[in-house]
Amino acid sequence: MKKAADVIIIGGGINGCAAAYYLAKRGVKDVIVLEAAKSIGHGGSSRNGGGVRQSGRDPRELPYAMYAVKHMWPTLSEELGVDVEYCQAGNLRLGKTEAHLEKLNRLAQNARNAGVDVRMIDAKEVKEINPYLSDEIIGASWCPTDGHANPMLTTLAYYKRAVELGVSFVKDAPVKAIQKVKGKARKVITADGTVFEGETMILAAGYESREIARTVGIDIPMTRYFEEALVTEMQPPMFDQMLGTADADFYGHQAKHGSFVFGSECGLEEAADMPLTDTRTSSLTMSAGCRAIMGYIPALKDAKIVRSWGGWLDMCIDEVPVISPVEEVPGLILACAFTGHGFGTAPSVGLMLSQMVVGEETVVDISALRYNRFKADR
Amino acid sequence: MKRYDLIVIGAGPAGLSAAIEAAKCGMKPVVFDENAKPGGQLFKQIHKFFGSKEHRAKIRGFKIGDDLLKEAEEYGVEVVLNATVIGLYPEKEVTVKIGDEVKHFKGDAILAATGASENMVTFKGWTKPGVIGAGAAQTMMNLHHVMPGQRVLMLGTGNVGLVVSYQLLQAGCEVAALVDAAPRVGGYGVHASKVSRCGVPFYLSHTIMEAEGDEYVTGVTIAEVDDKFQFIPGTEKHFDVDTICVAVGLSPMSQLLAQAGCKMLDTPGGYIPECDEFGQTSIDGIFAAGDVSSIEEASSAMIEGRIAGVSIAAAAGYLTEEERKEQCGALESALGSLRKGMFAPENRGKILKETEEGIEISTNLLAKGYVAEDEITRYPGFVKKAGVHPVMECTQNIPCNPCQDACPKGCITIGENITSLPVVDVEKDCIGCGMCVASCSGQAIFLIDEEYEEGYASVTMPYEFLPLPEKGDTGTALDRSGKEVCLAEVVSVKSAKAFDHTNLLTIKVPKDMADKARFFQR
Amino acid sequence: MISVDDKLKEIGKYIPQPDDDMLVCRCEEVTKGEIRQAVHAGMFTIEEIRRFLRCGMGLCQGQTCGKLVKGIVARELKVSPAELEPAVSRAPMRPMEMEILGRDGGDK
Amino acid sequence: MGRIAEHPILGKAPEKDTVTFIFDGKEMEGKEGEPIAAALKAAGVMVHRYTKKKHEPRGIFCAIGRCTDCVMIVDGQPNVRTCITPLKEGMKVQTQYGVTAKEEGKGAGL
Repeated sequence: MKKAADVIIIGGGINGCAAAYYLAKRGVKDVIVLEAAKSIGHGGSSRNGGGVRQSGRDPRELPYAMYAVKHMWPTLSEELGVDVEYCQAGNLRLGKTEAHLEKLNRLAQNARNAGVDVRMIDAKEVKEINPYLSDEIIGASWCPTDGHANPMLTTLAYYKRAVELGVSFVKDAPVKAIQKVKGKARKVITADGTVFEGETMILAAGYESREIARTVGIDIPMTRYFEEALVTEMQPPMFDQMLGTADADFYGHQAKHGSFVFGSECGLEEAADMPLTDTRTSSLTMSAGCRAIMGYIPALKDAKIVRSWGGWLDMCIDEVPVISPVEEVPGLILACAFTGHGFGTAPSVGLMLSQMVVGEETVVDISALRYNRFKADR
Repeated sequence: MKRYDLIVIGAGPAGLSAAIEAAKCGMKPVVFDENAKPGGQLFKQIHKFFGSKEHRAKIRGFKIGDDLLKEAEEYGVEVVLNATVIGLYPEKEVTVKIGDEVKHFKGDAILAATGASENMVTFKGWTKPGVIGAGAAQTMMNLHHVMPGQRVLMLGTGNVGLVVSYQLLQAGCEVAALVDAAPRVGGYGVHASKVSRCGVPFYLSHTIMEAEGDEYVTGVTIAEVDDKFQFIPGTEKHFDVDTICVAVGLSPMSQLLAQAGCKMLDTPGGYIPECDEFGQTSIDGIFAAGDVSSIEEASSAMIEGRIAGVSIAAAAGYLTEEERKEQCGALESALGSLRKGMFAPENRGKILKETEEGIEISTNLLAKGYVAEDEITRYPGFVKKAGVHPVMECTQNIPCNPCQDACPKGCITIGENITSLPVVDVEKDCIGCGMCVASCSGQAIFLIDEEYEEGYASVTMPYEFLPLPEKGDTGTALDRSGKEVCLAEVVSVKSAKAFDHTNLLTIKVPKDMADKARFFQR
Repeated sequence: MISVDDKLKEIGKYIPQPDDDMLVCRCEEVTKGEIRQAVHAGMFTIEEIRRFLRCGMGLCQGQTCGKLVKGIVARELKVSPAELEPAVSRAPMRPMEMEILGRDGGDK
Repeated sequence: MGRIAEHPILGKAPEKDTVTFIFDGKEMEGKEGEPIAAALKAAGVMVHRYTKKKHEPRGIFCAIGRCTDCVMIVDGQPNVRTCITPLKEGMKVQTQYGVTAKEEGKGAGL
């Protein structure tokens, strides 16, 4: 097994796999990706709603979210040789109250300021776009260039292509520590004591990144949060838009094969304290989720749920990720704390990580996501 | 949240037995089952069970089911039907779909007795309508009174394949062949023999090449396989059938336990929870019993269930440790005796050469489904004497002994060891009552009278088909392989309540056919 | 620790077999050949295989094909099926209408 | 295939009311409360649905609600497991194509 490389990527999720792929694509093929689980993309990368959106995002994220939608997603299936089921059919963010609309309007304004086409529409127009939605919806924000894709396929497609290009992956290799050699991050030590060495390392291990970063004296202010989702049986094609709400009590879409995937919550998630490896769903969420879904799409009441799943989010204190080299630890690049919305931006994040490794300027400016932004604010 | 001291999931033999034992100790268990009827697979089992009295031997499965339900009612066990458990959570909470809503219940103890599901094999055309599980055939014919097909090929010669083949014949279907990729019959020899003598050919070391038909099955081609299970060209055989039944084993349905986070073991017998001797999984208070913890016969599942019920009651303080030990001890010895013999768990996969008595095992039985004429004479149940007497074609050590109690004259002995082959005492006088014939769950006992008439012998056989022949009917006698051997005349048909639907059919055949004729065909 | 490089080298190249077109997952209509090819693309776990191909993700949730898929993957990886973790079990155990699930009677 | 009027062990089939249902537009008879699949089997219907990807026919397979191969459109509702759904008078049962009925897909009771 290869144990030394130019680049060590800690975390075989979508960001780690995408970074590996873009590195290999540009010729940096001496790369090792270490994945803690036996399966690639076993964390949030396989456990998310598949949204590829710009609307509703923090202004600091918009440039690279837009870059991915404009320049990367449309050709990704072709590029990776796997249909990642990208569907650019718009995002409806639904509101049922005036307060909802106010919030949506604010987010829409943010997006427009950054140049994204997001506008507020009334109930009538909502129904024209999606006739299945509830009459209780009084308005929505509408971003026609948003969409969705299949997160499991996208992650595994990046992985498959990176393998084909010569990247070395090691699964079942949970990293315990990073060690500096002569002032520079150099060694990566796994739970069983195996030492991997690299010139540069990318830490993209979700919430687990926090413990690993601490071993070189870096603390990323993030918490973890458990979220669940429901999957329905295959349904006839109904609509293509990605749906969300002002309340964030519900999001989802119909996947290409016909199943609907909906995020769902029961309201007790804040208290979830299981180990990170425990992704079992709770006894309450499925029912709560179904009620929320039917509240927005009553027509789905007879659709059957075939599966529920859960996963952990790495929630940053300021709700946007940390994507940057760390000055105090030369050789270390952080890519974590995606706060539950890292899937849609993974192509551009992966690309920019590859640029950071070779010291190239990133395609868009993401200096607002630097690690050194965290300061006492009172 | 409503809390029970015991929630049992699955009202099959294990689940009901556990709930009954727990209730006997003063607990108030509830049993949830997703089906409209309780009893699990028991109500599809129309054959007589093996074992001894304590295992309810020679009683048909569905009657045991009836009795179990009565017992459950007697002890006040609450059985909720059409109640699908959709989730099992670590805090011993279950979510159950009852009617049109979901309910949550907690139990101080939970017992998963969720049973097993059928394994499958792939072959060309295996998804075509007409390819069904053997369990599906049983469900259709024995529960819903609908024939699964007109002409059926059975894949698999384990007990399920053998028993279901016989049941298909009883339902009026034709069984074209029994096929198994293994070189030996997997199930009890007596089950194989009763199918074989009806004229169903066995093809061992054969498997299905293709299920044919455009919209649904209209035929099947099988072929011989070598010891690496590869088809041998030129050995193809075609059968016109409308149904292919697949009976290639069962797997524990342990998904609920896995969901709850119980430590699971991946064994050759399936994905099972790791359990202690009382059936408790790695999660305190969550138990498993029956097929979900290891695939066995229903008789074992019932005892396992009782052990779990007693253990749960003891853990909850309804029994002292001494009482538990006493009750479990008796149950464990009953379970132990069922796990003896050639088909015992420790003998799985082994090729045995001789019986416990040191008698060479019939190779013909394993290769073709019936004991050859020159082999049968070496077993202690095969005797010759003047006048009517039993001939017992029981050649394997299986845990079963009702025959020795059935004979009012003490002609038959099995002895202390329940798996011993029956011995016929020629000194004792057989009165030809036929109780032994009807008592044999393997339908392996015949009454022979070689001096029935000048030049003729009579052969009395168990007969469980319709229409029942009548005295005076003439037809053909078939030998153990199902081959026609001579003309035969029905001289007596006896039915009695004590026989429990096993009719005693006596035919008259030429004297030299006394050791050959084993079935009657009109 | 599983080195994907080493394992791919060990199992060799994907070689087509005559029965590669055999359906294995009846619900999602996934063939043996698709499963075998996925293994050679680096999908070594049942989870990866099903995320990539959807086998076991359909209406029956792998109740029929689970063991079959495991057997094929194990053979391709040259390991015993027991070495492969089965797919995770998740509620609901049976497909269930949203309207019914939503009508959560709690403990009443 | 036919029904088993009298069985050597189970005796006569229990008396049940005959009900009429519609299968793909044709009137058919079955027994009240028996699984839809049993009524279809007794009437000789083998194909319950055609699959979505490969358009292959499927019918009864496990008969106990596990495998979901026997699903059909029942009273407008797709993916109904016919082997465990009791037959009722006047039910409308349709062959399922993918997840819809043949008449162009309106789908999930919409």
